[in-house]
Parts: sequence; structure tokens; C-alpha cells
Amino acid sequence: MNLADWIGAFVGFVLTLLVFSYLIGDNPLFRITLHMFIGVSAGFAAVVTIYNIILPRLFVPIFISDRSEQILTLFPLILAGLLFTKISPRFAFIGNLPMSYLVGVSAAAAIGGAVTGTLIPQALASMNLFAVQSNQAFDANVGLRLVNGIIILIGTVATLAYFQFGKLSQASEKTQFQTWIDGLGQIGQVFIAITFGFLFAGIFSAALTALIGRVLFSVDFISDVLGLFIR
Amino acid sequence: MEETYCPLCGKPNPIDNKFCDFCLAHLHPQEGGSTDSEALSIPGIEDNQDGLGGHESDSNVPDWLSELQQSNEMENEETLDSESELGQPANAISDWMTGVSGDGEATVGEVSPTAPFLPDQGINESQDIPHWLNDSLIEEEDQDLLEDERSGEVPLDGEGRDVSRGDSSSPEISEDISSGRENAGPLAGLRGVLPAEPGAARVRKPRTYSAKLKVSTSQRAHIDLLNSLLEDEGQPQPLPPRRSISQQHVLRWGIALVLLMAILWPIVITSHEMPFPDYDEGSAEVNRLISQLPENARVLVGFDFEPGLAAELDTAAAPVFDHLLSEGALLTLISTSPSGPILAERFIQSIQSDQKLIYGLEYVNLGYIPGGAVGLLSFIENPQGTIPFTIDGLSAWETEDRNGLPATAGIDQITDYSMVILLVDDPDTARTWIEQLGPTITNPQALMSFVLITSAQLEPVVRPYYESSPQPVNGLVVGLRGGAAYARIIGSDDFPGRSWDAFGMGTFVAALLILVGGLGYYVIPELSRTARDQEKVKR
Amino acid sequence: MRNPVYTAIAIGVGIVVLLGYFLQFDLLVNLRIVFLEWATILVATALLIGVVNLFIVHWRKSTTDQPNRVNSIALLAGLTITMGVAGWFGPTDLYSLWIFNYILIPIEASLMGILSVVLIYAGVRLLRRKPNLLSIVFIATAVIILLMTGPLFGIDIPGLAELRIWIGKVPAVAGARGILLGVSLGIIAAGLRILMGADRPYGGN
Amino acid sequence: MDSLNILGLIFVLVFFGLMIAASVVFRQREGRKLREIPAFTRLQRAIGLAVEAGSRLHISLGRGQLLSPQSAIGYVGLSILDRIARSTSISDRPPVATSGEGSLGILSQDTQQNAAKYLGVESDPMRGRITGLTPYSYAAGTLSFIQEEDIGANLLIGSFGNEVALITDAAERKGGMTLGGTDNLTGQAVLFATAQEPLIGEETYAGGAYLGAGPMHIASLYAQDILRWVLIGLIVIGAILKLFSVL
Repeated sequence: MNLADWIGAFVGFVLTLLVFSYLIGDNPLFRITLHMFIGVSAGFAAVVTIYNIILPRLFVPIFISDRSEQILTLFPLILAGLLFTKISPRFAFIGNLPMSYLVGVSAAAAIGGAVTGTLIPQALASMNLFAVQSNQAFDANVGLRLVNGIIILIGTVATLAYFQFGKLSQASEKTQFQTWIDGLGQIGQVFIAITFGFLFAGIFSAALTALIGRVLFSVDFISDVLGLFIR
Repeated sequence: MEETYCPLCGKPNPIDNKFCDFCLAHLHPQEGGSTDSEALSIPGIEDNQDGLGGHESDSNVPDWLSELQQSNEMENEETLDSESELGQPANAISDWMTGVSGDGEATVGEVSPTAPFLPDQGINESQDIPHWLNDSLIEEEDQDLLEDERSGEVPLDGEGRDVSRGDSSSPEISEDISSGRENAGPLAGLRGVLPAEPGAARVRKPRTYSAKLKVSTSQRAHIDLLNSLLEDEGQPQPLPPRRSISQQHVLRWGIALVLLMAILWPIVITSHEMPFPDYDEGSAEVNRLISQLPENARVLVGFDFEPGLAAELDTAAAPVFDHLLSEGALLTLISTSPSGPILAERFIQSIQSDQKLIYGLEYVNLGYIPGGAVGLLSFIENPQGTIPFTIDGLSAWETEDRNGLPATAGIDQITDYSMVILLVDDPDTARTWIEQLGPTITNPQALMSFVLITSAQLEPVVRPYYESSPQPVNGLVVGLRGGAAYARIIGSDDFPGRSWDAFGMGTFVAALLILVGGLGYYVIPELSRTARDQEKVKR
Repeated sequence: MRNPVYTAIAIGVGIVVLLGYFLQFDLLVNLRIVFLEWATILVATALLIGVVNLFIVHWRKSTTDQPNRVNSIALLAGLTITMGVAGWFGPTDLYSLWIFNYILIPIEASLMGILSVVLIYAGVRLLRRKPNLLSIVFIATAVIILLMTGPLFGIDIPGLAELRIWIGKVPAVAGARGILLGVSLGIIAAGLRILMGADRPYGGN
Repeated sequence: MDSLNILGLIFVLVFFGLMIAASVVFRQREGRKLREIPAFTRLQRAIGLAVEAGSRLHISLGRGQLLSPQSAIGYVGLSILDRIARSTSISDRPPVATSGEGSLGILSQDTQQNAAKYLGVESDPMRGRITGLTPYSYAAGTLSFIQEEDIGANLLIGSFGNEVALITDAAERKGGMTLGGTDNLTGQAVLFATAQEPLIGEETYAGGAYLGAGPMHIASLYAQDILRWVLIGLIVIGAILKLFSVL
């Protein structure tokens, strides 16, 4: 290790301890560390954005592109300029124009993304579970796949039914249909709980690996330092 | 570890708190539930309330009846108390009766029949009575009257307020009725005779009433009570001190300590007791696909994870990249998150110690594609147009008028890559990549494969894609487990056994803590609550 | 007084982009691509505005005499040094990587590490806070998956490994799919409210 | 693929039509009742308590990218912010919104300003804060914010990943109520275990309707309910057709 790495390892070790001090309780040193982290990550995000978007897409085309591309780049340049007025409360109203544009595009992108990226693929995936004859004609486990497919289908339908918002009858007493839907919702809840339980275990595994990474780093650093002195 | 939940704000509190630490509401609702006892939940009179607790069982008795019963019982209690305390003879009652009857004028005045039950020591004129009721305002003759009443040496319970609270006319009426005996006339000797015309026999000159406020002893006692109540209200109740170290703190510390010990143990001992996973289908498939790559295959690698997960994904990806680079693959690094390009560079630096990669020649970093799904789709449709430059501003691609970098030579469209590897930690990002690349991968003409190296949390999201047919995802390495399985397949010694051992201990201890701790945390308070309930029933 | 111009812009641009997703007319598709490209630049600009906002807020805090000013100073120091180094040398330069490796990653990975304690704590308390069937199913699933994710000292409990795979392949997929479909219905509703002008989060209303 | 795109467009158009129809119909007569979501009921009480106690309400809008489906949950958060800001701005301590994305931060300031204008009071740009620009730094910034301020209730309505556990933990340490809902699957799993009042999946998108953000919010719930069954029907029919190799 060179000196920069030594200093780096020391800084990393100290910062790890400072963050772990939160396990004992909230303290000022922990908060200072957090704020430094917010600053550093914002700094990286800003620099990467400038290098990757602002410079190549906003400024480079102005200088090196042909006339039509230059004119086309003027629009986002003006919109971005107007958006920058949002920094000052006094002139913030000028920035409403690019913001309304952005909101319109983003709402459409959200709908488009949800329909083409989730709704259609997920619905198709549920249907495709039953395409056993065409693809797995010689699969010995067709029966098992079908059973699993039926369970997934029931689970998907029940989970969707759980979210039903409107009550199906106006009367205070439950109709049979309402009871049936409620029952389906209950089944859906069980599926939701299983999914969350699985995800939770996964998230814990990821967090545990991060913890192990930090502990390994700290143990190695301490043993390196001790090694220096003992030698 | 016991806790109770505030019925008002729902926050957890230590079981022995009377009031909620957060909103100061009563934690244990008043049992018995009568409005009377609720209204009386003032610290000073709680003891007396206990005395009324016996009425709980009479919940089906009509209100008026239970009130009557209550007042009778109270009367009896008080009489007994007064006797035992002051050593007065049992006929003390007759004394005050005579006293009253002896002074005819007093009976016409506002002397309440409850007077004898009022505590003389409870009246502290100088302190307890508001100034507008001070003696100076009361007429002299009324003062005398008060003096007379007080001189009656009424046997009383020490707790003035307690007695006066139970003060109602009903016990007196019943006492009058039960003990009043006719002295003269044909009904002499009989009990409970109503006077024919009370006061009619006493002829006297009508007296002049003062316009000034007259206050009888009972009223004074009521005032006293009200005043003390108001004073209590006005004075801030001392907040139950919030303990600096709560049960939650202890629980957190305990969990942190156990978990840290569990993962430190194998790291320090370095015993390698945990076997690597036997076989993982997804990892084996990735291994097969990489082995089949042609010489100098172009591979697109997506780095889409947060720096916090670097430990997990670096460790899982390390054996895969060992294998990949040994096959001579040339890498193009890309990301859809701003921190991705730096993570990519960092990862390449970390594996450089083993296999020196030359920038531009063997790998190229294209930086990040903004715009999420839209940007990614645009990149998949037209990589050269979407990201024309590398992160450090070099021309990334070979075109007619420009020389590109060797690592990306020959790449015109996305299908020119032999393989796409995505390192990902977020379910939405993973789905975006899969959905956008899916049509290209599942196209029977395509020769490109798509492999995921994911964080453990993504398994239920990405596995269905791997399992489905046709496969939009051809191989899957999930978390540390997948990485360990891959290391075993390629026979790599590089995979950190210490991490795997610590991971094994950590997951085991966590499962144990959640199971045992959760059950204990739930069951112990339940048990103690049941024990408390039983104790109460016994009492 | 609502400004109809902003609402009209949002609705007009939104409808063009939305139609461009579904109808493959050249004009619509090209307009969608151009509009999205501009929006991408605007989002990047907004990120920079966010950084400036962060800077101004903490600059003000650090110049006033208040107890938390040292936090703001730390944030400003982190921000300016990183922007200076990464901006000058480039974000993937060795100096930038030093900051990334020895400041950013240790803090973020340690926060992630803390998460493991937080999650166990939440798991332990869940049954007490919400004693219902859902919590029991949740805890049971989490425990099974946790036990079978790690090596478990090489102990092989028959059926448990298969159960883990089955849960990941069948019920967990069903739940996730139902949730995702439900969420996409919610997304469409929220997006349509904006395109109708019922929700106007932008200023000028 | 084209036919699927057309199907998608029809779905969106039907959705649109149903929302309009529901809003027109229910303007004339009372609509059906909504099922109770306990989290929202408790939230309404918590808002009242926070206003009475003079503590702040904190609305965390997440870090969803604006050009992805994640933006929608941000808009739901913003409409809830608008609703709450309009009802509590007159109190001593109006609500504060934190966000982890630049444009969402600007929108939160705009929303607060709109609400202030509506109430005729001064608007403070500090009520719409950007606390960090990457997921974990956003969680760190929000964590510090919760630790430093006196907050009565935290509403986490936005796009969050697993880092949200740090925010809910900080809120619990401070003793404030937390209600959380997100679109992200891992975020939902974490919120289910750590938040006092978790919202599951689509429930979060109903926040506006349950908190009275406008008739169109309720109308959209009815449209969702109808199309939910249409979707279920399509999936089941499609599955049957696939089984018999018709499709």
C-alpha cells in the first residue's frame, strides 16, 4: 500500500466507526459524517451529469454540429436557462414554463412506461404460464408446471382483488358477492406477505453483506496497522 | 421488555407507565367504566375510587339503583371510619342532630344535612377559598353560624376531600328516615314518620336576609374541592421522565452486539466451516455461456447499483469477471445511474491487480445514460447516437469519418455484442433492462445472451424471467450465494471464504433472532398480561 | 388565478408523447423522441439546480450562528472538494476514485450495514406491533429464506431448500406480479390526472 | 407488437373515459363508499394531533426519476402535500416536504407556493427541501432532518428503495408517526416491516382520494376498480386460450 492508500484506509476506517456509532445512539459526529456524505454524493452526481449530459448534449452540439442541429439544441438550452430561474424565489415564476413541459412529458412517459413496461409484459407472463402444449410438449413435468401456473394465476388475481377500493354494495350488510371478493382479498394478502417476506430476507442478505464488507475492511486495517508496529 | 400501547396515539410505552410518554393520555383505561369514576380520576382521590370498585360486578343494575347502593355503602363506611378514628361514641349522630334542632334558625338557613360529614380540617380559609368567597365578605351573623357548625366536633374521616366527594343528599335522607323517631302525639315512638307541616309550628318574626353571599359549610367544602381541582389543573403535571435508555435502545444494542459478534467470529477465527453451495442452475448457465464466448468477444456490462451494495455485487461478480477476462472478452461499461460509471471504473481497477486491462483497448467506459427507461431504449435502438462519447470525452465509436476505440470496434448496433451482463440492485431498474432488451434477446435470430448478476433482494423479481420460456434472461448469479456457487464451478480460490463464513453465521443468527426474539417479544408481555389479569380477578 | 398556458403546455406535450408510445407514425415517434430528449436535459438541469439549492441552503445555515452549522460546513466542504477534484480531473480519475473509495463507499456501505440491524429490530418487533396472520406469514417466509440462503453449517434439512426455491418461483412471483399490476393501474391513473389538468403540481396556479 | 400497442392505447383511452364518466356521474349523485384503509384513517387523526400540538408534518416525496413510471408516485405525494398544505398552512408550523431528486424538489416548492397563495400567506421556499441527490444520501439527509426537527407525523409517499428503513427508524427513534407507501417492491417490503402504517402497492396511489384531494382522485379509483376486473378477465381468458393453444 502506498501512502495515499494508507491515508485512505485510515479515513475509511474512521468514517465506518463514526457511522456505526449510530447503533449506540444518534450523535453529532454521526451527523457531521452524514452531511459530508450528502455533499460528496451530490458533488459526484453533479459532475457526472455535467460530463455526461450538459456538456455533450447542450453545449457541444452548439459548437460542432450543423445548423439544423444547432437550432434544435437552442430549444432545450432556452428551457434549461428558464429553469435556472427557479433558484431565485423572485424570478421562480419564469421557470414554470419548463416545469409544466417537464410534468407533461413525465406523466406521459409514466403512463407509456407502465403500460408497455409492466402491464402488458406482466399480464402476458401470467398467460404464458399456460402455454404448456406448444413449448414443453415433451416435458415430463407439465402437470407440475400447470399446478404452479394455477397457483401463480390465483395469487396474481387475488392480490389484484385485494386492492379493490369501492365497496360493491351500498347496503350495510355484506352481499354474498362482497364476501366472496373479501375472501379473495384475504388470499391475496397472504401472497403479498410471502412476497414481502422473501424480499425482506433478500434485503437483509444484501445489508448483511455490506456489514460484513465493512467489518472485514476494519479488521484488515487493524491487523495491517498492528502488523506495522509489531514488525 | 414489556410494553403497552397508548390507546390515543398508538405509540409504545413501558408497561409500568401510567401516562403515555408522548401524548400524556392514560395508558390503562379506568376500569369499571362509569362516568363518575372516570371523572374522578384525580390523583388525590384515587384511593376512594378503589373503594368503589366493588360496583363493577353490578354492571347490569340500573344506574339509579347502583347510585343509591353506592351512596348507602359510602355512608356506612364513613361512619365506621369516623368512629374508629376519633373514638367517638356511636351516638355521635344524635349529638349533631340535637345541635341542629336546638338552633331553630339554623335549620331555616342553608345548613345542609351533609354538614356533619364535612371535614373541618379540610377547610383552610386563608388558602383554599377564592378571595371572592373570603370571610370578609360574609356577614358576621353567618360567621357565627359557621362557628356553631364547626364547633360541633363532627367525627370525620381525615381525608376531607374523599368524604366530601361522596357527599350527596341521599345518605342523609335515608339516615333521617331510618333514625327519625316521632317524639310526641299519637305516632310517638314510631320511626320514619313524616312531619305534618315542618316548621309550621315555629312561629317567629320573619328575618331579614342579607343580600350578601352566604356560604354554608358544605358549600364551602364544595368550593374547597373545586378550588383544589382548579389548582391541580393549573399546575403543570410533572411529565413522566423519559428514560434516556429505553427498552428499544437495549433491544437495538442487543441485536447489534449479537450480529456483530456472529460475523466477527468467523472473520477472526478464519476457520472456513461453511461449505460453498453445491450447485446453482443460474450460475452454471452463466458459466456455460461465458465458456462459449468467441475470442475477443465484445461484452456490454451494465453497472446499475448503489455504492452501498458494492461489497455484495463486487464479491458476487468477481469470479464471473475472472472467468470472462480469462476468455479474452473486451468490455464496454455503461450505466443508467449517475454513480454507475464511477462504480464501473472502480470495479475494473480492483480486478486490474490480477489482469491488467488497458483503457480503450480492452475496455471502455461510456458513462451513464440519462432518462431511465426511455434513455435505455434509445441506447438499445441506437447506441452510437445515444452515447457518442466516452465519459472522458473521447469518441466512443468507429464511424466513417472518425476512428473509434478498439474495445468498441465493429459495434454498430446492440446485437453486435456477444453478451450483455447487468450488475443490478434495484427491481425497477432490473425490470427496465429486461423489458427493453427482452425482444432482442428472445428473437430466435439473435446470437446475444443476457446475464444478470443481482443483489439477493432481487431474486423474486428476476427469477420468473429466467424461468420463463422463451427466456429474456439467460443466466442468473444472485447475491453472495450465486457468487460462491460460481467460484465453486470455476474452482476459483479467490472467493473470500471469510465473507461466506460470516454470511452463513449472520443469516443464521438473524433468522434465530427474528424467530426467537419476535416470539419472545410477543409472548412474554402476553403472558405477564395474563398473569396480571388473573391477579386482578383474584383480588 | 390559474394560468391556463402552463396547463395547456403540460397537456399538449403529454398527449403527443403518449400517442408516440402507442402509434407508430413517424412524426409522432420523432416528436416523442425529441421531446423526451429535451426533457432529459431538463431533468439533468434540475439536478444541478438541486445541487445549487443544497449549496445555498447550507451556505446560509453555515453563516448564521446556530448549533448545527458545523453539519452544513461539512456538507459544503464535501460538495466543493468533490466537485473541484472530480470536475477538474474527471469523475473517473484516480483522485476522484480515492474520494469515492475512501469517503463515499465507507459511509454508504456502513449505512447499508446499519440497515441489517434495523431490519432485524423491525422483524423482532413486527409480531408485537401487528399480531396478525400477515405478520406471521411474513416472518415465517423471511426466516425460511434466511436460513436457506446461507450455508447453515452444511446441515441439510430435507425439503427446505426445495421449499425456498418453490417460494421464490411460485407464491412470491404471484404476489409480486399482483402488486406490480396494481401499481401500474395506479400509475396510469396518476398520469392521466395530470394529462387532464386535474392535478397541477407545477407553479402558476 | 403493434397489436399489443393498440391494445395498450385502447386500455388507456378506456381508463380516461371511465375517469371522466365517474367524475360526471358522482358529481350528480353520491358514489359508492370506499373500503376503509386504516393507515389513512390514522393519518387524518395524526394530522389533527400534529396541528394541535404545534409539531410539523413531514412529507417525504422520494427520489423517483421524473422520466420513468416512478414519477407517478411522486405526483401522488405532491397532491397529498398540496391537500395537507392547504389545510394546515394556517397553523404555526406548516408542513415540510423533502425530496431526493432535483425536479421533484422544485415541484414541491411550487406546490407549497400554490397552497400559500391559495391561503393568502407568505410562502417559504425552505418548506420544499432537497435533502440529497442519490438514494442513500437522500435517506441520510432526511434522517438528519427528522432528527433535528420536531415532527409529529412523517408521510413517506414516493419512490424509495431499501434505504427507506433508515428514515422509518429515525422517525421511530424520535417518536413520530410514520405512514409509508412506495411503488418499489423492495421499498414496500421494508416499509411493511418498519413503518407504523404501511401502505401496500396500489393503496398508496389512492392517498389523494382518501385525504380528499379532489373529485378526480375518487373518480380514478372507480376507473381502477372497473379496469382491475377487466384486466383479471383478460388474464384468465388469455390463460385458458393459451392452455388450449388457441392464442
